[in-house]
Amino acid sequence: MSEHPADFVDEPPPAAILVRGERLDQLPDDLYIPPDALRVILEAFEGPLDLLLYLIRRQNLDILDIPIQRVAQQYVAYIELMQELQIELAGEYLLMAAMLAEIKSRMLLPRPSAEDDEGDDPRAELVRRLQEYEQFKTAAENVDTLPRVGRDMAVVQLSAEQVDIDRPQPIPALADLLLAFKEVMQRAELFAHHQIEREPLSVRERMSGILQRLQGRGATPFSSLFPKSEGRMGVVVTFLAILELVREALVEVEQTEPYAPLSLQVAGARGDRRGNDDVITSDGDD
Amino acid sequence: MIEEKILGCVEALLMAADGPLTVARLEILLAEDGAPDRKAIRTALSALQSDYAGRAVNLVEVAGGWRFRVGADYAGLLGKLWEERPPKLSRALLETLALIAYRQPISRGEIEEVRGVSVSSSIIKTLLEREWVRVVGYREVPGRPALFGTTSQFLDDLDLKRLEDLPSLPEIRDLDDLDAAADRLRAGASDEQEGEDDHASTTPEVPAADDADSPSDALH
Amino acid sequence: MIEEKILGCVEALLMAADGPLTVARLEILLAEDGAPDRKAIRTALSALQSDYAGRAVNLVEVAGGWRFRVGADYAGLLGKLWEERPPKLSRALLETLALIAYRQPISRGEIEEVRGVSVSSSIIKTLLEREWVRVVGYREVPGRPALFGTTSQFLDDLDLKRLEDLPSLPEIRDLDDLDAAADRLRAGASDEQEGEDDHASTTPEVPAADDADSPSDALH
Repeated sequence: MSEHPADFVDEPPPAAILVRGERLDQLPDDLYIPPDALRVILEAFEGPLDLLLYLIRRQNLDILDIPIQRVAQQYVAYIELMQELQIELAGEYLLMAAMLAEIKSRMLLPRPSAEDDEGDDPRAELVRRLQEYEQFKTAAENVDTLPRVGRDMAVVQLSAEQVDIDRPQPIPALADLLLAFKEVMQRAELFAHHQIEREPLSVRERMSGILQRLQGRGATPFSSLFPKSEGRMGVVVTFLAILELVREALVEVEQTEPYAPLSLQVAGARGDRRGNDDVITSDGDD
Repeated sequence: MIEEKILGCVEALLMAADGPLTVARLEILLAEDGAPDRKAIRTALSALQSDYAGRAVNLVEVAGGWRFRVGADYAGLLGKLWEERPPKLSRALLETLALIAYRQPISRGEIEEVRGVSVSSSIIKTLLEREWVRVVGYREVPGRPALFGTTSQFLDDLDLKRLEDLPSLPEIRDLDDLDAAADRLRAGASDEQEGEDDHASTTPEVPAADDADSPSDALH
Repeated sequence: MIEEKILGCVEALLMAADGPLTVARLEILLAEDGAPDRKAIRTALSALQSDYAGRAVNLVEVAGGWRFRVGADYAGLLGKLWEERPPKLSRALLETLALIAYRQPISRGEIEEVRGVSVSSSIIKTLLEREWVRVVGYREVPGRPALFGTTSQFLDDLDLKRLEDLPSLPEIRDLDDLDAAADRLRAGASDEQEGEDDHASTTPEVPAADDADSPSDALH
């Protein structure tokens, strides 16, 4: 929604990046996105099925009604983004991309008849796997909400009068001792890690910032939204903010052709701008 | 009189034990203290259970036997007592655990098939170390992969008596529904179809989260 | 706050705690649960005391505060329980002992820093009583905190000749290496640890330690 078209027009026209129809430049060389940071984000997904489910669910789609075309495109866009950023992807992600491509191509072929080809419909297999995975994803969440000894409940183990003294004390098995040490050290590291995460970069705050920047502008290159100065955590926060904005349907992600960088715009803006050249500005980032 | 004595002994043992005690075990431990039979022990257990009903500490029966525990009502308070919050279990671990719980016996390869990603050794190790899962056998195929199942410790830790007490798996819809949905999609029909299909228990419109009615299905 | 609620909270805390709790500690722990004053806490304590009077479990005030305890009448019975299955060492004790072994000389404050929680006096006391650790000196800072180190008794009990026989830190980092190191040590040591393998109670079919290796190795 171009509520402030003036802002947009007023901007100096630097090297324009064509989006629709024409190949985009590479990511600016000076843009530093540590691959590790994006790996962290990728790790938020438990694999290709989880990523696919996310793409389906965020559009409130039923698994049985997946518009395979659209979802496959988005999936591939994610994968390409990762590859573009030189993230080493687990083979499973690429396998899934290939599977989606195959389904897509098969769906373009005319179906001989409604009943004929059920047997090896790759789409049926994908849906089966997605359903099965979601089933256990939900089951895992359910199991986690059950009250658990040590987290929500305590077992009672009282000592007794008088027996206290002669109560035999076991000698620890060395393995138990080592395990205890390993765990306490891990916890200490985790603790340190948490403190890093609590840096004053909040996802919500970043969401507002990004939204504000996108207001009244056309498609903005994804990569220009990552401030160089904030390092790894800044990239993570920005990426999470973008995912969250997309999830809440506040912004739209777009990729115009394979391998083209992703661009973002305020949701609904595309309609307004249709028919324009869609020449947008790379705002010579700060 | 005698009954009271059994009750006290059972109470003392359960309060001091470091894990649940079975009726059989209680019987052995009480062999010199009046040697009550199992029926008498069971009577004592239910008397204790009602004595402690409504208290902060309750007597419950879990997979491994009977034990006293402070319930989840006091979870917040217990957290403060322990100071350190136990680390959260990762999604990868929970999903692996759920697959082992609902699909046991299951091999690592089969878990990977459902999850669509490889299962790290450290997850399996962690589950084995917590004694939530164990190797229950080996599949007689090349490589003889280990088959995993859950332990009674797992159920004990969740305050459950039987595997069937786990929440039931969300139902998977029939694949035939898929074709119906695909046809609908192709036809561009967005209207709901009445769920009269006799081959499917749920229509595509029913959300997947609808509870499966029989957990035993899920556990096969 | 309603008296009954205080009573339940105090009961839950005392039943779940490792050792005695003072009224002051209870007051801190209950700060968010109605924040009863000390008088109210004392009232709850004496109400609990009379609730449990005549039961196998009593609420008693000892040097370190208030605690539930199984009555002296049952000492013989509990002896049998523990004889069969010695109590497990608490996680907190194991971690403290491990830190003293690896990081000695170390002060209590330093242990607390790594563990992220306070170390109870009773743990230090138990370790000193068992002669596994001793005070090896004092840090010359305000308060002159005692520095702890391990003893030869500790080495004897763990069947180690020298402290250097403990696996090195990098080995501990990796779970697989850790198991290998433990196996190596176990192979060299006598079999005396067999008897106290309390894992066996939950996983009768599988010796826990060995089995932990096989599945992951097979699947590597």
